[in-house]
Amino acid sequence: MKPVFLRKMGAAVALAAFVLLPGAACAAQPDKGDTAWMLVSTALVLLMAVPALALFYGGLVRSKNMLSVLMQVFVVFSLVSVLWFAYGYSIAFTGGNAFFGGFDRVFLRGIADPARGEWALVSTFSKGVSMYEIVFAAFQATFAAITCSLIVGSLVERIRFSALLVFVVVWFTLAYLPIAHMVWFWPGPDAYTDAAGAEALNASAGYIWQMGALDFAGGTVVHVNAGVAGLVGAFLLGKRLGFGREALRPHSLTMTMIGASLLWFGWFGFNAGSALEANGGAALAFLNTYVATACAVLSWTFGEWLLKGKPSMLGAASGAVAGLVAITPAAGNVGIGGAFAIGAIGGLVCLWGVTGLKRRIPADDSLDVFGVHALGGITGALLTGIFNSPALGGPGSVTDWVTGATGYPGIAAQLLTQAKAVGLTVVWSALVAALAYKIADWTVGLRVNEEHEREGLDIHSHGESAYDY
Amino acid sequence: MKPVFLRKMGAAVALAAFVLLPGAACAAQPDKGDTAWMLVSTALVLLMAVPALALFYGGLVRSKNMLSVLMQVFVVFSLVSVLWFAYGYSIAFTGGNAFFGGFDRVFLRGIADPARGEWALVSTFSKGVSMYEIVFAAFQATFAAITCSLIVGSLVERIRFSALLVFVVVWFTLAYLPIAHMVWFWPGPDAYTDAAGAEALNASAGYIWQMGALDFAGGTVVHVNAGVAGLVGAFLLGKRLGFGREALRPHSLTMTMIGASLLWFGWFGFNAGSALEANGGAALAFLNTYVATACAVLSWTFGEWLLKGKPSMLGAASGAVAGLVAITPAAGNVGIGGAFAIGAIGGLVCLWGVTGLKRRIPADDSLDVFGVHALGGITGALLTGIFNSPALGGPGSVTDWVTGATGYPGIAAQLLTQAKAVGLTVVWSALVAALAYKIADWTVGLRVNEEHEREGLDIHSHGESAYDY
Amino acid sequence: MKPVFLRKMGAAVALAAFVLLPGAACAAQPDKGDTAWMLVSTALVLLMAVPALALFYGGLVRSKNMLSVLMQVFVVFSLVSVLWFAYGYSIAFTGGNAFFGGFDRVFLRGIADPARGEWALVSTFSKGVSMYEIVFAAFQATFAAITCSLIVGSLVERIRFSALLVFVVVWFTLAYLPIAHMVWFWPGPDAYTDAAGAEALNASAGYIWQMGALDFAGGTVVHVNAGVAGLVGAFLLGKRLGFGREALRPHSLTMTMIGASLLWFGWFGFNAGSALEANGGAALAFLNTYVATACAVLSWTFGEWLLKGKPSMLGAASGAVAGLVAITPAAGNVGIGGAFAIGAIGGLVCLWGVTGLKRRIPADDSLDVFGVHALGGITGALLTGIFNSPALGGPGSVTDWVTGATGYPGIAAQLLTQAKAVGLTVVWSALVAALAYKIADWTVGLRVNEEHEREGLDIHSHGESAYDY
Amino acid sequence: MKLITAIIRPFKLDDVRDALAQVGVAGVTVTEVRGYGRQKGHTELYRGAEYAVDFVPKIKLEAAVPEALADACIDAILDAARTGKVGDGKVFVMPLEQALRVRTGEMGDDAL
Amino acid sequence: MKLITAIIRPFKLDDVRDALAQVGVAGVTVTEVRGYGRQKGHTELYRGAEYAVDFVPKIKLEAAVPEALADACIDAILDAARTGKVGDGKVFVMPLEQALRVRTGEMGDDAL
Amino acid sequence: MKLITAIIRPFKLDDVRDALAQVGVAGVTVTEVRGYGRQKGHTELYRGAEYAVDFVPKIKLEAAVPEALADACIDAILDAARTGKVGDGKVFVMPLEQALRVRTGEMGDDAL
Ligand SMILES: Nc1ncnc2c1ncn2[C@@H]1O[C@H](COP(=O)(O)OP(=O)(O)O)[C@@H](O)[C@H]1O
Ligand SMILES: Nc1ncnc2c1ncn2[C@@H]1O[C@H](COP(=O)(O)OP(=O)(O)O)[C@@H](O)[C@H]1O
Ligand SMILES: Nc1ncnc2c1ncn2[C@@H]1O[C@H](COP(=O)(O)OP(=O)(O)O)[C@@H](O)[C@H]1O
Repeated sequence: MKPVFLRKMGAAVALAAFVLLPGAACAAQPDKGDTAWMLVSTALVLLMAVPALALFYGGLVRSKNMLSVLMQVFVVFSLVSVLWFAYGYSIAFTGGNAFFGGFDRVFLRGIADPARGEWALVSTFSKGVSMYEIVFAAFQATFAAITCSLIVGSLVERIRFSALLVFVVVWFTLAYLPIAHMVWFWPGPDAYTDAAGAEALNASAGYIWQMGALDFAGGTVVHVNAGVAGLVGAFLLGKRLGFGREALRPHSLTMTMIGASLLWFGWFGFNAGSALEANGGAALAFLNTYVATACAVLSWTFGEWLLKGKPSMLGAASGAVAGLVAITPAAGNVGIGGAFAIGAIGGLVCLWGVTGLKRRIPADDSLDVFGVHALGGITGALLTGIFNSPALGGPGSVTDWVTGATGYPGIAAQLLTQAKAVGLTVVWSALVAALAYKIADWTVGLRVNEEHEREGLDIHSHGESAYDY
Repeated sequence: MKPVFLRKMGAAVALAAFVLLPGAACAAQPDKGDTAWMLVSTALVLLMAVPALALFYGGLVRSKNMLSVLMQVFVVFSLVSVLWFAYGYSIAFTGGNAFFGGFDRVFLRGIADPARGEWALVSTFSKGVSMYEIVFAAFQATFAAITCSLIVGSLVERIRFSALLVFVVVWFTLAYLPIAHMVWFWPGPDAYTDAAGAEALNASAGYIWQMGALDFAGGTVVHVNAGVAGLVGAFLLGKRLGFGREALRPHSLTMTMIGASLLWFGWFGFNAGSALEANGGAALAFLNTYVATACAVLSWTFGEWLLKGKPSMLGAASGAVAGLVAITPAAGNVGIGGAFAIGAIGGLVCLWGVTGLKRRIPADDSLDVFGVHALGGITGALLTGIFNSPALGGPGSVTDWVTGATGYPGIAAQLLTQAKAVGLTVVWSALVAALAYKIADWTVGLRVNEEHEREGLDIHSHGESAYDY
Repeated sequence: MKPVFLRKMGAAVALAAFVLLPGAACAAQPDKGDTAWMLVSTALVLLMAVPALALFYGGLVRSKNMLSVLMQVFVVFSLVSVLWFAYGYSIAFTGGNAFFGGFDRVFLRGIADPARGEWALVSTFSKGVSMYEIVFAAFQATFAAITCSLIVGSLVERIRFSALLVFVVVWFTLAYLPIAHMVWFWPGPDAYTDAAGAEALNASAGYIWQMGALDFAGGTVVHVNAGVAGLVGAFLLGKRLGFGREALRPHSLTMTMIGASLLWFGWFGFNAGSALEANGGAALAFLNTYVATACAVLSWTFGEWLLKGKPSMLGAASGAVAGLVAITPAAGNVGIGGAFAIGAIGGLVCLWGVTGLKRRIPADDSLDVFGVHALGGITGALLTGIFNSPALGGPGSVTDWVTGATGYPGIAAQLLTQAKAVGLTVVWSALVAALAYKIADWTVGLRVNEEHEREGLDIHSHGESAYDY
Repeated sequence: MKLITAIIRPFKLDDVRDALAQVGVAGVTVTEVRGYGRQKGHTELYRGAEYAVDFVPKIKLEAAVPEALADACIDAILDAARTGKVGDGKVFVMPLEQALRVRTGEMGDDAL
Repeated sequence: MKLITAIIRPFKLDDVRDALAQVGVAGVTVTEVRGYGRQKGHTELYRGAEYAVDFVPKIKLEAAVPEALADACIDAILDAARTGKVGDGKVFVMPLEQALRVRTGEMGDDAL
Repeated sequence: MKLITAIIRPFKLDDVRDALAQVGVAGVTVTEVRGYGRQKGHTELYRGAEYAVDFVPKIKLEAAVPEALADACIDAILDAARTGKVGDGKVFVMPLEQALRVRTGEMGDDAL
């Protein structure tokens, strides 16, 4: 395994279309076990958004806003998926500069020629192992779409539906795509054939990739990115009516628990799928995801028990999500011991995030997107830098893609790199988010009116009620 | 990939049992990646019925009938599965005439000899690539079982439970099995070795297969078939008490949304699994399923927003299902551009189906099985004929199974073929359904009495209540 | 396929770490299709616990105790998972004596060396076919964790949360681990190279394995084991307040149905995953799981209809679980005919278990852990002994691991062996359970006080309410 | 003023409300209640356990009306709510000393 | 006639209903309500946010009874509903001017 | 004694309860009800079917109070529950003949 993060050889550089002869033995042809695993992983990430995230969030709002939350996640997920296939994939994963890709794959053109039975292939992290580009594009689509869906949690119970859609289009285009490109775009292992060309190849990769930052499955790209955009939104939207005075109780923690459980289940696709193969690296990422989540459930549960007197189901569920977020950048980048530590620490940090830290932030980040996703993502990104160390059981990372040699620059150095990647993501995401909310506000208005909010978004925005028992 | 639809070499023709030597390299032995993928796909289709379809439907009825809907789907699914293994598989997928198969595989006899470690194999669409017949039979079982479960949506809140079971046994036997045989039974690619025998082999296939109609994963066999049977049932059963006067509101759109989401998730198994391999064709079917569904969510949502003033969660969920239905016959038979179009059109057509068209049909097709499944299935079947064209990015289809050459007869010709297949399915399904409902009426009585219906089927038919908060 | 039960070559005996060269053709390297399948299976078993089992159970309690049940399952699952990786795996699956393993794999040490890209491999049931030990450890973790979660069903609505955790730690360590070791630990097929060593190798296996008892996926280890521990708990805890006088109605059979459906879905990973490969044996186990469950749904439904007058949704869902439990020990150990029989019988036996038998047991086994899991497990274990017979279509079992020859000792002999395995499990589990409950009682007190129980565990133990519609 | 309280079958609510509107009662307040009386409930069976559910779902409808309207109002309810089968429900009439409209502070018949 | 309204603990409902049946009250109507009084509620904590839930679930039971039965009925409720701890609830008695049975149109005591 | 019944907007419940506490009313019982009146409801659309939901969610609050407190209590409710828009609700006052505390058997004003 190449225990590094991601992605594909630039279309302009090395993308090659092979004729697929069924049954023919062709070394470069994708392994069917890999294909099976990646298709399943893609479906699992879709499941994480609809219904898992939608339920996790929806259960936490009042019943009069339940459908609005489900709807926001469902439509944002669909919208971003369509935009992804239209132009997002091309901007994120074809060659361009260190910040943006190009337009070679707009509407996925050239990704397959079904009439001739030809499928474009892309590299994985292993030399000589390829995958269908179709599968890679679909897998990545789910990442883009769930990232935008995550932001919803900060905005619920008051954002205008049309404003959310406007915001998402802008933020997806100007924040998600460049950050994904910066972190994950690189020429792929097969391009590296001799030392001479390596320098130039390195330079063609994304900005943060070039820095050497590690992000296995999206700690920065997904969680920090979304968490920051959420917090900015909470500031700009203002607090919900009655916030701090009335009881804004979850209407169904049962739904929240279902959501958290399905997130755990689906996250195996998210993290272990990010290995791009059904190999030992995927197995490690899988196990680490399992271990860290279980540890975070326990650390949050016992932490809350100690500090607040009672362990709550919402706490256990939140702990699971915190652990999943924290292990995301680390999944294939640390050893099993690292997963124990990252899970336990991630749970405690996020527990503090939604209790201690939250009180000091004068915003209504309604479902704690910042406290769980941004904070968990930052914790995970930094700890990845530490536990990546071979001395701590980690794999280190490939330092020379020609020979496949691995190394580790030392804890301080790697930690600094990780911190820089996080910092850049925070700033970029925040600025673009502010702009995107403003555009939404100018065009359609950010927030529903008071009566509308009081009676619930379900009736007013969507003309329905969630329940009629 | 052979971008055509389905299925296996007739047991009488070419079924061969191999001794499986663990670890031995044997070309004809099923690839483990394929096996993994098909097992997962089979489980995913089961998930589509229980709980996905049951929840999608159940959420739309009043709470006093919730359990009855869950129960109807659960038991119909189980019953048809058992019948499938008992005789259905044999009738649908062994050789006989162009309309019915034979009895060679009754109770799956001969499909495996565990004591000797021998497993019967069947062809996929790729020459030289085989799969365990056990897996094929299980995969197909889920199709039969979910098709019968779909019909429930037209009959809810008033049908007698025993009547439903009687109906299902008859309709499954006389409509589902022959139509599956007509559309999907063929000798398999490996049987075609020289031009001489090809004619005879073609003639041994199912009637609609011989016509050259394309149905990748069941647009006609599953959706048109079920949708028509549902509509006939709605006519024969009569409207629900209070229909058109009282508010028959959904009792939990949350459940409906969970159902729709799980349907989306599971449908990847349904459509991409229908490739029978984890190959490029499966990847294409997967991507098309993803794209079309996301497009249909958007087209329905924006269409409803424009036409009715508000975009609803039920609309978005219905859009997803509409897109999934429409892409079903097309999934591996069209290019990505086709998937965009089919999804967007499918969403709009079904939106019209459940609003405009519905008003003109004087029946209480309670959960719009016709408006979504039949209409979406017909739309998809016809559009498959169009977008199958290589000129529109489609794969065309294999015209000569000896050489594997592909071709396309022209849009008009293919469209006509598709229309004929749809027409035959509509008529066959409607006639058998009418007969089957009549038999149910004569034997046990079709509908519950008025008090029973008023107080709810849960209490009266099943002696339970769904909720006690 | 080697149609026997489980597991890995002892670490001390034959565990070998290979350097994994990506793409390199290495016979001993795990097949990617197998890896994909086993990762999916592992995730599916996790899904069976959270949310499936939690919902199946949660729906059956009153709404004031809903969160407590979800929480108990969620935290027990997480806790046992962590303990498993900490020491459980090592005790269960490394060599030691016939009852306990050793400490070689504490905290999974040596299972992977990511820095060098080395992964320990273990044998499957097929000679020459290996799997990543990481994957095996993760797969088995889910079994341990769900087994302990199952016990919760006997204790709901009254057990003190801390007492449950204390109990689980003790019972897991002293009952689950040794029984798993006794049933599933063996040297693996590759160790058997000549007749001379076979004797010694046999003697290094677990006690029940040596007896020749068959348990494909955990009929005794999981279901009998948990069911007995549950019943003992029901006795020691006492009945719920109002038991037998007040109506203790399920608060949401919808949740119970979702749980049962997801259990069915996930159980494919549980049973077919227990083949450890994506081979014909897995396919058989898959099909048998499907068939038996569908049959059990029907037999329970029709049985209840006949005996009680109405077929209930709770009955159908319980039937599904009963069928799943009964087929668990048998899944890869019987032919398809056996699956039909085991499912149908399992459904009826458990129907009697929760109606007839239950009345004679003076304990409040609240959610019928004994009536469904223990009874279904015993039924399945015994019937496995019968239908394993090649004369009844079963595979028999490997009698000589050097040559791979299979045989069958005769129905009476095998039945006796199965009965002994069951008996030993019943006694061992019961004794350890009694001790573990006592320890919990002495340390933290087993049961909440009356007011606490009356007002609900959600508010009192966890400081939350499940619903606020 | 009188407070008229009617316990009726749930599916009769719309009919009763329309009948009241006919006689000039513009406002009502309804509550979901469960009633126990001659109408027998049903039995539910969950695995082994059989529960008699004696309470039947009913709707309680309350309307504050001026004296003059009381009789017409009662008749309207009786007519609209009747099916003739056991369990049709009851009408209760109570004296109402005062009524006020929160929005305006109006009192007495004006408030209704 | 009197309308007797009792606010009681939910788990006492069956006992109270049986006690009323004993003294000859054959019909009652019950409503799920939430009460606020001396009995204190509980606190719920959702992530950082702490909510005091002051309202306690109660059952409101209404029985229309003939004058003659009123006292026996009140005593029956008091007896059956009492646990002796704060929060046992209240009984209120109000004058009932008229009662009618929807099914038959019967009036007064006959309607009950 | 009087039984004061107020039909109010749900989100005003906390304000009204506090206002009542101010004037010395220590106990209340609340019920979730649906009201029909001048305030119009909303329309819901499920696929083709449009339903007018005429009933609006309201809270019914009942407080038994001593005669002397009745007026202060009414004023407190009117003040706290008012938004000035249609649908603010009503206050009804009824005579209460007797009140008893279940726990102690206390009667009359003592029971409140
Ligand atoms: N004495 C009573 N006090 C209050 N409510 C009553 C009384 N008797 C009956 N009810 C209510 O009226 C409903 C119908 O009464 P029931 O005796 O079943 O039928 P009917 O009114 O047709 O004789 C009951 O469900 C209950 O809600
Ligand atoms: N003045 C009142 N008016 C109406 N309901 C009241 C009043 N006081 C108390 N209640 C109801 O009675 C219930 C019990 O009252 P509480 O003061 O808690 O206990 P206790 O009756 O034992 O003194 C309350 O929850 C509330 O529903
Ligand atoms: N005559 C009445 N009897 C009982 N309740 C009434 C009556 N009129 C109105 N209500 C209740 O008062 C609520 C508010 O009344 P509405 O006419 O909408 O507004 P407003 O009180 O501001 O004029 C209604 O929703 C209903 O619950």
